[in-house]
Amino acid sequence: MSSSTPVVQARDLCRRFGRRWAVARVDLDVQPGERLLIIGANGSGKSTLLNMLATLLPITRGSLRLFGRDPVQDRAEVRRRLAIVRHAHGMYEDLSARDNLSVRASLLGRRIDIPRLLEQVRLEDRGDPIRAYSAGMRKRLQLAMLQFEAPDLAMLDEPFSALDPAGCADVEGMIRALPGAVIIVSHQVERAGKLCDRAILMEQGLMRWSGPASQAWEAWRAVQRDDVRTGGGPAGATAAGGAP
Amino acid sequence: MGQGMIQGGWGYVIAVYGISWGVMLGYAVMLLAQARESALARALPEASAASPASSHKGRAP
Amino acid sequence: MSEVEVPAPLPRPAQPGLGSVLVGVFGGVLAVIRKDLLVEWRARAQVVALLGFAVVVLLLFSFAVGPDSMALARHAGGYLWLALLLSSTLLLARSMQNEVESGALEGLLLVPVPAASIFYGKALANTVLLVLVALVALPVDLAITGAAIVSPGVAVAVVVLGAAGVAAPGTFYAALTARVAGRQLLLPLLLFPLIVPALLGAVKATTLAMTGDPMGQVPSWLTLLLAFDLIYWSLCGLLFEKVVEA
Amino acid sequence: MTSRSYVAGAALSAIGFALLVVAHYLGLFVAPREAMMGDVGRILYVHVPTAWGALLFYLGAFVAAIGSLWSGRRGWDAATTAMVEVGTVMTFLLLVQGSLWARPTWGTYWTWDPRLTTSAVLAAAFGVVLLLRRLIDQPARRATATAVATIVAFVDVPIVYFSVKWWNSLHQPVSSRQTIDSPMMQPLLIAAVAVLLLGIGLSVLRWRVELARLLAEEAAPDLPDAPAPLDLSGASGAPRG
Repeated sequence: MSSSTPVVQARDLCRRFGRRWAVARVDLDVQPGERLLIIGANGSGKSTLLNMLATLLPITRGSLRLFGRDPVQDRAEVRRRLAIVRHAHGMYEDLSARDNLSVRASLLGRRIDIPRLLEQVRLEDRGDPIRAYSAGMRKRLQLAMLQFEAPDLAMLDEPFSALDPAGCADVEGMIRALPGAVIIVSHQVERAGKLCDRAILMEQGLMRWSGPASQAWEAWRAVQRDDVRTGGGPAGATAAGGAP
Repeated sequence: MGQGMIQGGWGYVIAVYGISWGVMLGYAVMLLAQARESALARALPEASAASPASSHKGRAP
Repeated sequence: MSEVEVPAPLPRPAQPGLGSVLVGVFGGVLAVIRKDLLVEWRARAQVVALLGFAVVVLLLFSFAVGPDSMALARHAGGYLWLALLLSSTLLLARSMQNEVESGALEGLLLVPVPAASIFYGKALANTVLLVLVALVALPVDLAITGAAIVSPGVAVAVVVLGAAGVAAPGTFYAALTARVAGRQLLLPLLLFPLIVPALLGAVKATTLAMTGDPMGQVPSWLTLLLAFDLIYWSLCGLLFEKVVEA
Repeated sequence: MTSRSYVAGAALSAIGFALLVVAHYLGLFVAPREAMMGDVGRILYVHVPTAWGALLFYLGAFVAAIGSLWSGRRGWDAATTAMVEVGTVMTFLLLVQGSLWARPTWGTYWTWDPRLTTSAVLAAAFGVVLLLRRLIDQPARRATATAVATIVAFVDVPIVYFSVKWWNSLHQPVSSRQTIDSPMMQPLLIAAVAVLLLGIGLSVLRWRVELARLLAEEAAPDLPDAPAPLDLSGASGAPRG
């Protein structure tokens, strides 16, 4: 497989829930090793977009290729190469950190140095079920798994939510250490922007802006100002944008 | 079960036919009404919440 | 629909042979069984509660029927399987709830384990747990009703085949209803009519294992159970992917 | 605006009802008394076709469910629902008719006759499919759930029948087969054709209703317009305007 094949190639990506377009007309390319930040208000379609890229949500129309493959036909192959970290952490509440890691490893069919990994994320002395863990500990555990899986495409939905500053610093370090392409959805525009090369801004399901991550904060401010001026909504935005 | 023919029992026969006809006719009338209603809703999209659905008509088998 | 410029088609990975596919499916099944049983072991207080539930149901049956020991002994097989059936819905729903609770099911779908392996792993783990419930409930049933097992071999076969007969469609329907409102009610509603044949076969064979089988009817009931198991273990395994990917 | 399916459904149902009138007239007033059952035997002319119809429409639902699962099209989904519902209405009728037949014949409203028991199990198994459908609001998930539950329930039909038959045969001899004379055959066959046409007509109407419901629920709103490019020039300075 050539290394220049884009990790994500989305054209006119759309997803409808009932009568509402949660994501519409998204064109997106992500290159291998690239780090992309997705920002936007609540309900702007960020998480829906991420779930579609993670093959967890079927697309309504448009086309999507991951690693140059069709995510439906080559589902197993595509899924082997991607991983997603979400608020729903995908672990078993009744199992300890160690158990969860060993279960994960056996499902992946790979060997894993559990003690070393646990030490890395400072969970080596916690043998109790993760039901009792704090948000920060769960996040560290999720990222430990992500590091172990070392996917070609890692997706993180709100990696900094419910974390204290120390936890945020931990997570930042772990995201930096990820080897493949990374897509982050976050409200913490400045913090996440420092980790990324490029950013896109979602508004009401549409990709409103795309550019270098260093300008994400300005875009975020601009779109809010735009909304205030025009009364919000993409229709209003179109009218306003037509006259420079 | 006796040896000979069961005598009478018309009451049961009438009940069976009555219930069967009643249910079938009732069901048919209900469906006709609903089908009519949906036909009207399609003819007047603004009357119901449905926007033009005819583009999907070709999907029927 | 817009045209997408797609890079030249990549060489497809070499088609894996049937052997390696089977190994992959089998390995996945083992990993899923191991995971499910580990979760149950770590939460064993809940398993104990489930065993207690089965025992309480048995006690209630005997209270409801009254002290007529003849009637109790005659229906001992029926009580056992009704107790197992009632416990099974709790067990099945919980096993699927563990997956849905924290998005673990999505995590499971993203690992390279085929959906069929997930089904067979979970169904086998549920079979094991149901057999465990039966192992606890059977002695209690015998003690309460005064019945006795005259052919242990038949009893073992019935318990295993019957548990498998409940577990396969049960796991399937638990997955189908896992994200539906009112699933606590829907699961038994869907499951109970379906497994009437398995219930009939299991109750009959259990009763014959208790009273003896002078007319040689046991083989036909075990055959019925086996046929039921084979049909539903294959059918549900086939359809499971559709259910979890929907 | 009346569509073709509406006309076809209504016409088929009407023809079915008309034929049923003929069949039942022959059955009630022309055909001779049954040798054992007497006049009660006339229940056969409505009961037997209903049983055939129920099974046939469950078979149809099974086929449609496979189509729905295979293609993911909502037309098949609606067809599955329609035929499950028509089959279930017939099965409930079957249960009532069977009980009313059993009372004068066997002296009880309920007996563990394989056919009666099987229809009870079927009514429950397929009735729940309709319930399940109401409880899921995501269209794709609902279609899948309907289809797989229908398939799984249909596969159960022969197993239930044979298991109950077995179970029963060990208690009591199977009721002797009734021989059907040719003058009785005629109304029976007419009634069978009538029930078939009626069922198809009702299924078409129900299919139409369901499809309209699905389309209304999912009627695609227009895609939102492409957004205007965002102007960052004023971002660092004071807001314009």
